[in-house]
Amino acid sequence: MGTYIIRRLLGMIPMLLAITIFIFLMMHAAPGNAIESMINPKIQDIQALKQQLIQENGLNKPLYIQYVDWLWNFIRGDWGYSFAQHVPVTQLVLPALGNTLILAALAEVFILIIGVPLGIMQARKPYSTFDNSASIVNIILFSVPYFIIAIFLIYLLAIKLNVFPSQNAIGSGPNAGSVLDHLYHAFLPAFSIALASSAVYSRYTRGSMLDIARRDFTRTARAKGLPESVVFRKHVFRNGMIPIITQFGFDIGGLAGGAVILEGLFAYQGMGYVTLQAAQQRDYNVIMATSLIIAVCVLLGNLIADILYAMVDPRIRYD
Amino acid sequence: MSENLLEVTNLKKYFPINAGLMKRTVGHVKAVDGVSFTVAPGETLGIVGESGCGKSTTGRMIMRVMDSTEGRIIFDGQDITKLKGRGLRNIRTKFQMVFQDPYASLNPKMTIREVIAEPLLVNQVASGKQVVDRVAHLLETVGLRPDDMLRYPHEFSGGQRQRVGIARALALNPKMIVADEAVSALDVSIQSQVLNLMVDLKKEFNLSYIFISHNLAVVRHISDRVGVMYLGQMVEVSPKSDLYENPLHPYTIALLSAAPEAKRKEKRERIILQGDVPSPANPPKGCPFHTRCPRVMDVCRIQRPELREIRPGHFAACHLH
Amino acid sequence: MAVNVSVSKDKEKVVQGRKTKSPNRLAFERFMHNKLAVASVIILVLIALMSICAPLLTHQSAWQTSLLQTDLPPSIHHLLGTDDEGIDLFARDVYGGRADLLIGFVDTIIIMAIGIILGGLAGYYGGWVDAVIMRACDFMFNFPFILLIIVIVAIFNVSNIWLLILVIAFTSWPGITRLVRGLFLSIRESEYVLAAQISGANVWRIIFRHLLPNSLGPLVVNATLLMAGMIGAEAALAVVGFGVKPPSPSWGNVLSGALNFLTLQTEPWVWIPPAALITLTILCINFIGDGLRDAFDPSFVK
Amino acid sequence: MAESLLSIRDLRTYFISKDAEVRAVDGIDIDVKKGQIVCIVGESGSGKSMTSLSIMRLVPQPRGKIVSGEVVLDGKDLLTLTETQMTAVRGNDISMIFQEPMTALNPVLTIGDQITEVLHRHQRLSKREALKRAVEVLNVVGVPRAEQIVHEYPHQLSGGLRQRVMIAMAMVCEPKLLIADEPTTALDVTIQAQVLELMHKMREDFGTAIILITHDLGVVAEMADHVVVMYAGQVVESVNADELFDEPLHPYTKGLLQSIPSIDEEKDVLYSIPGTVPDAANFPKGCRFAERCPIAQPSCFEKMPALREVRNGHHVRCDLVE
Amino acid sequence: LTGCGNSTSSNNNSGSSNNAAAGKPVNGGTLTMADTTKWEDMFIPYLNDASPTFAMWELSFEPLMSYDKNLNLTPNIAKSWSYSKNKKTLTIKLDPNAKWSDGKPITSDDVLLFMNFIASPAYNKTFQGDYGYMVQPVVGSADVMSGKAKSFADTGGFKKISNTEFQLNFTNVDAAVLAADVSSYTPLPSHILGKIPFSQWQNMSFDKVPTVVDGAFIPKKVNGQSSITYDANPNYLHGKPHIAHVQLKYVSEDVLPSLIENGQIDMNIEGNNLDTNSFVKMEKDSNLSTEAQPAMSYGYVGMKLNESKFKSVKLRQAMNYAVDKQAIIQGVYKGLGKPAYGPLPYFDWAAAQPSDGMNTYSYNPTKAKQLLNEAGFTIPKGQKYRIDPATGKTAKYTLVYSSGSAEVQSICTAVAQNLQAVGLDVQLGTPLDFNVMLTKLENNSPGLDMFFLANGVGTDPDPRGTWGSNDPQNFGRWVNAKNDALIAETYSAKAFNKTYRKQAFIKWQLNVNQQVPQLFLYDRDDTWAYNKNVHIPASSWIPGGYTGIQNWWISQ
Ligand SMILES: Nc1ncnc2c1ncn2[C@@H]1O[C@H](COP(=O)(O)OP(=O)(O)OP(=O)(O)O)[C@@H](O)[C@H]1O
Ligand SMILES: Nc1ncnc2c1ncn2[C@@H]1O[C@H](COP(=O)(O)OP(=O)(O)OP(=O)(O)O)[C@@H](O)[C@H]1O
Ligand SMILES: [Mg+2]
Ligand SMILES: [Mg+2]
Repeated sequence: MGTYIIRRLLGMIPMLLAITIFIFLMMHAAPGNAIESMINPKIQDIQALKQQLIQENGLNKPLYIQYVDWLWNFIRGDWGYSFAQHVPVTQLVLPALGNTLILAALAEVFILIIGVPLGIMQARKPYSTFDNSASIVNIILFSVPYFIIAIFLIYLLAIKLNVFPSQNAIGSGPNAGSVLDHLYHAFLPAFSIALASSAVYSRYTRGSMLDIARRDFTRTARAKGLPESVVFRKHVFRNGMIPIITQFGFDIGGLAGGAVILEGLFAYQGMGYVTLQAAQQRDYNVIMATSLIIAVCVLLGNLIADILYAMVDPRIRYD
Repeated sequence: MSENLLEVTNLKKYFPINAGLMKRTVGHVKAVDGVSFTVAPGETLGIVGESGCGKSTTGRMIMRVMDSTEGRIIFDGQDITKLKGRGLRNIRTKFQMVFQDPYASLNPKMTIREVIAEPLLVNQVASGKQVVDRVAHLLETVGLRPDDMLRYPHEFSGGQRQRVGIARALALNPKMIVADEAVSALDVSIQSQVLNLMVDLKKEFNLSYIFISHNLAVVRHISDRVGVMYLGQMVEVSPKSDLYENPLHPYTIALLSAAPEAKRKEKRERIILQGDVPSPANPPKGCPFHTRCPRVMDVCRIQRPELREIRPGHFAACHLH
Repeated sequence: MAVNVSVSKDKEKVVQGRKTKSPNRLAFERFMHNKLAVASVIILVLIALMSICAPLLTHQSAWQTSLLQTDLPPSIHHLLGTDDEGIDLFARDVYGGRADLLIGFVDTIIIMAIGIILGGLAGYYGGWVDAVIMRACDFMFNFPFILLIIVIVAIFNVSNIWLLILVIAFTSWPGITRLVRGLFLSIRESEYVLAAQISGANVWRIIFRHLLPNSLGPLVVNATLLMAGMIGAEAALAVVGFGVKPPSPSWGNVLSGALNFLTLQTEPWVWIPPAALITLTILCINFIGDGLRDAFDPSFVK
Repeated sequence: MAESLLSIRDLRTYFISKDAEVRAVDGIDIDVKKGQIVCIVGESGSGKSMTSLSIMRLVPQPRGKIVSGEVVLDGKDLLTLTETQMTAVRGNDISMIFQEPMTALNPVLTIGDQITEVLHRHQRLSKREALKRAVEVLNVVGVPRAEQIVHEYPHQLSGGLRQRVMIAMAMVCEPKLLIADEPTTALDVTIQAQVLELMHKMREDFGTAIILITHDLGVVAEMADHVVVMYAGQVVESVNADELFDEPLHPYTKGLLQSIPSIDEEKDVLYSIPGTVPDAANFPKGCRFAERCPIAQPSCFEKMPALREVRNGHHVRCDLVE
Repeated sequence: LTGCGNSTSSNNNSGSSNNAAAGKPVNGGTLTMADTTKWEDMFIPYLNDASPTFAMWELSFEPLMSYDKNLNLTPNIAKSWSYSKNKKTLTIKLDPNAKWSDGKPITSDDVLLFMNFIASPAYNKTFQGDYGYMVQPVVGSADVMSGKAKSFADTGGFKKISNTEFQLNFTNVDAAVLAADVSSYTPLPSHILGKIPFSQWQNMSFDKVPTVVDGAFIPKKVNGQSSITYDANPNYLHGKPHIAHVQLKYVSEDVLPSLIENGQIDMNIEGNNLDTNSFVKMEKDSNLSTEAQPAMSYGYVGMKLNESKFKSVKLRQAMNYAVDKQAIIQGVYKGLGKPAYGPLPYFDWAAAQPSDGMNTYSYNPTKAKQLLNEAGFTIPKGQKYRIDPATGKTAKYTLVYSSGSAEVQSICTAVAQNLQAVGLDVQLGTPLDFNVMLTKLENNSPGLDMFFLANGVGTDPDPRGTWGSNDPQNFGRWVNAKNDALIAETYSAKAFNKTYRKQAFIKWQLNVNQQVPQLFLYDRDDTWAYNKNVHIPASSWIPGGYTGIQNWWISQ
């Protein structure tokens, strides 16, 4: 297990390098000089300032040196300066990362509470009226674009009933910034994500459970005289959860940047939101940092998925 | 010039095992470890052995769908061991294969005609109406109705499908057919139909077979000579009656005694081997069979016995002889 | 349609047509028995016809602004009123489907083509070809797809719908590629492929005659999922301003123009039609996908 | 004569769907005496597995249904029991082993877990005791290193060992009846010999009756006291094992025996039964074997023959047999 | 004025409602305002140039002088000021009552600190600061800006006379400098910030929660870019505000109107927070008060006058006639604005009126066509578009605008369609990101013949920076000697006389009005909507926004 994790971690390094090169080259290929997006055209004596900035930012050096410099600075924690927001990128991105992780975690909890149990309930009584109607609800929920669900939730819960905030990742008042406050603000976006994903997860869970319920070893368990509840809990459930748990790992990483639209709608200052804003303002340093962080999150998510997989499935663990 | 159709010399196939931090190759599965035999024109060589002993791998190397690690395969006087591309394509028409699973060996999305015509078309030996005629003829040859040719495999039973598979193998008039467990998946009543068909075809077209199976009775029925494999090695090769009546290798003896026979008359004295077949990834030193051999000697643990001709035409790899 | 096969003279001349349904034909018949799926096909066709024949349905322009006619409520003249640029909303809804269906359809085709070729090569050849293509897939998976589109659209200033389609395709190919590879990898092991190889068939014949037809079921099902996803993505991108460039009509654009809560409250005719059209289209495609899955995989019984 | 343990009467198990009714088991009668080994042979699809699953009342849902019949074990009809009562029978009075030892064991639970859960369920043993008992039984079935193996997972064992574990699991409550559905088909001959040997031993040690399902007449010859030959969902011949090989009566059984090649002697041409098994969704009206039967008469196609006792204990479903 | 908001509202409930009914201010309550663009949590004035950040710190910091309804200067922290004879020295006296919130008086040093900061290289280079021009006229500005000198006190630009009195020395005589620059100087608390190097200012905790301010409200708690809580400043120069707390929240433009309607937000803070459609709906809501005030900007379409295609004055005039500006105002801004025809907003004291001879260029396509014909732009038979006599080819122009605003989009579409209607082939270019577009204009990149922009107008009408032939923001590159001469007149020594200065402005405007280097579109209004419980005296509203927040109050 230990070597397994180490091997996976080492295996991530070339991928990380490839990601950094891709991000660097993409930004480099962006039309327009990076400097031009940095400086305010109202400043007098623009040319001198431009030259100075080019010098300071090493933009006259060969490309690979620029890349190495950028990477080295990034590793050291110097992620550059946001020219649109006028703050160091770290100040912008790190809180956003925190917010996004809270959102992702909460969303996953909701999925665990809503989607997975629903799928399990469906699988317990497949082809029953309950199962069929749940399947229809799922496919509808799955077909409504998730931002429409989100808008509906904002309208209902934030504007009409005013029970949850519709905007921002933290509130005001004495408790602002506390854990509870964070969760309170993450509630609606997380719930929106969860509603849309739950449809997927319950379909997935149901399918996985039904698949396991057809397996030989389930039949063996029944032949041993175990009551249906035990058969389900101990045999079907345990095996059926393996792909779900793995998917969970993937999603934890994916949510880091995957909820762009929702973060935008909820003005939730997460990674997606910051990236979106930076994209609108062509704030290259921020885009580079967020893209890289998000890619790393996804990589780590995959790692988590693999580890979870190895943990629940002895066939992998004893490899 | 030899008069053999096929000569296999010291054939080996090692599959690398990758493990550890950097997924380096830490060892090899010695699936086939130095196998030699010959097949004469019109002869059937049966290969028996337990699961995982390397029968299929041998068959696939002969069919050149898998590269060998070492050794030589000479077919019809031509060394095909390293043949590639066009040369391989040309020679391939002369040896064909029949597969185990009658359900998996026919493309479910193709009609029977397309299945059988495929070798004809890709080798451009026939075209247009010729193809249809040839397919119809082949279907008749294997005992199916020619007007079945527009039907799809899913409409046929296992035995019928196996006949289609045989028709496909016959399409190019091959000299040799490798049949890998060709009847194992069939029910007994169907199995005999297919076996009879294969025997008939062999006579009709003067075919050579390499008949791979784990069923000793079936191999005895169809083969002229039989080879017994154990853990990647050929432990005994002999004309069949000699092998079945006077087996030399302890493994063959055990195998024959373990095989249940559909008769109640005399209860034979059975030799029940202890333990499992060792893993080909980590085969025992010396004789591969020494871990389970009831007559193991000290030399067996050290030295690997060579396949030697003990009696005329009867080869065995055992220190006892 | 039945092929007349003449066999040697004295045999029966015409092949019996009775039992010659191909597996695809059987799947099609099973599909046609699925009422929900068939209804979805009809609705989808109607929606497509609606946007293709838009000029027949309305003589209003979907582009021409008219600043003296902004934000009108529905009337006989403007069936769904006008938007804040004075463009007829009915016309925008009707024409808007063109962009969505175009993106959904063309992107699905492009992505399927990329997926089949790359996934096919990876699945067929294995080895380093597979390794390279799969690493590329893994690589792309590190960037959430909507986010990557947004970043690319923003920094390269993509404003043309065809370029947008390419960007979407560029970011979305790995899923299908992986799927195709997986399918091919498992089918490649099957004995009929081995038989074809032994017969001397070359790569392309094996891919197109054996591997592809036998992956058809999952591929078609996933193509529908993909298409639904693309239409959803168009709307999502429009909401954050990175979709089809306005004033080109698209459902996403019409909807994003109405994403203001006063409008949502007071002017349902602005947002309900595009939202309903998007949802209905995706729903139909998903039902069709479900139907196709059941049709191609009859063991998956209801 | 030993007393009767299980008696199946007119058991019918169908798969019912919208457009078809597959009669997998179509009115079979089987008797098993205490300590007896009854072999069920027949071609693929003849309903062997469905018979065994029907006895266990584990017919695949949602389409499989036991339509009629009775399965009387020790005087009580299993088909009338409630589901809870039935779970008390499974694994305790009757247990079962399956063909594929690879897939029949749960990959994520240890061997120990899987054996002890039977003990826990039926004998209310504590964890510690159950584990001890599991090790004991594993030793009995000849599993080496049993103390370690209880902590290992199925994928760490070889096929033969897994099947031994399956047998241990089935025997751990010392059931009256063991149903083995092709327990050796997936195994090599040498391993098969070991497992068959083991099943003999089980019968000796525990006095367990065994229903052994197979399509290999060799295994039948090796194991059976009594043989039931099935064809297309029906019993076509039911006879004492010695008599089966000496004097088969049903044309199908005869054909079957003649079509097997032998290790001991050489036959030039094998006998073969022409044609194939009829479709279970679409059985013909008369005798189901008539189409393939070498001695079929026109009447055979019209009327379904009944299973008759032709000699003492020898039942045949053929009107042409004297 | 005693007690804090809480006790007032709970103890004197009846009293306060009486007061409210009588329209008398009550103390206490919280005003929740919202912005729809995020601010940077940087409370140091001018450290960041984004308007939401300005809105945020303007609650807490005061400039030396303020303005009245007609944009005339009024005293604020500066109590009085006077010029020397040679008009090169300005002496300013600070209000001795002006105090920081910690009770310390506001001193000349606080003003100097601001000047040094605004000129420092750290500000201009590290922060890409934007307001160095404010101190440029002061003696020694070049030295301070380049880092050669540390302080204007050392260069002779600034002379401290006492704690409440100082002199500024200017390099040139300039009539605009007081209103355009000096009036905006915003004293910084030197007793707090004085010892900290400028380069560290943006990293200080001070800017997260500044403790010492001189404005009406003291920021108390900052929750990143989500919300800020302020308390009333008891030491505020104009008296402690009635409102006890202000809360500023960020919400997205889409939800703001709904949140104001259902009372979760009391008021928008910036005049461009509300989209026009919502505003029009909110005007009808009886629970809300609304306010529209002219914005300090006007919208125009610029032309690349350095290119030959726009050389013809008649062409430019024709364009101004051809566009239906009233329709744009009605359609896009629902009537909230006025058509523009000159460079200064109509409400400015210096704005030239039609009575002064300004041509309003009201919509007249016939006139436009006639002018085009006169200028030689003729339509070939059967064609839609005219031929440019200078090139002999179709008169074809690309109009570019910045992405992200549906309103700008509509306006440009309308302009293009209007111009096409008189035979000019104007096509919309790809919308560009605002900064990208500015950069392109800056660099005179090809491909944008015409461009839509909104031009901000200062509280002082000084046209420099935008209108001079070499000014950086003269994006159209309009070079006109007469114009330059007329501009110079507006800040000449004589222009210290306000009447003279106004006349100079009118002459300048008439020239611009005749030459029409731009296609003037509109002066639009900024809009606010607020809860009926919030009472804002009418006198608080001035062009561009509000003042006197200390006089506002909230009824329960
Ligand atoms: N592609 C492969 N990679 C690694 N190992 C392989 C591969 N193919 C076969 N092997 C191993 O080689 C050995 C021989 O396999 P082979 O299929 O030849 O056996 P076999 O005698 O045909 O067995 P069976 O009777 O089960 O078909 C086995 O241990 C198998 O696991
Ligand atoms: N889940 C199912 N749905 C529909 N029909 C089924 C199902 N399972 C089995 N059948 C049908 O029931 C019949 C009897 O099947 P059964 O599994 O009992 O055969 P078997 O004798 O055990 O064959 P084998 O030797 O292949 O195991 C067959 O015709 C089969 O097609
Ligand atoms: Mg094999
Ligand atoms: Mg079975």
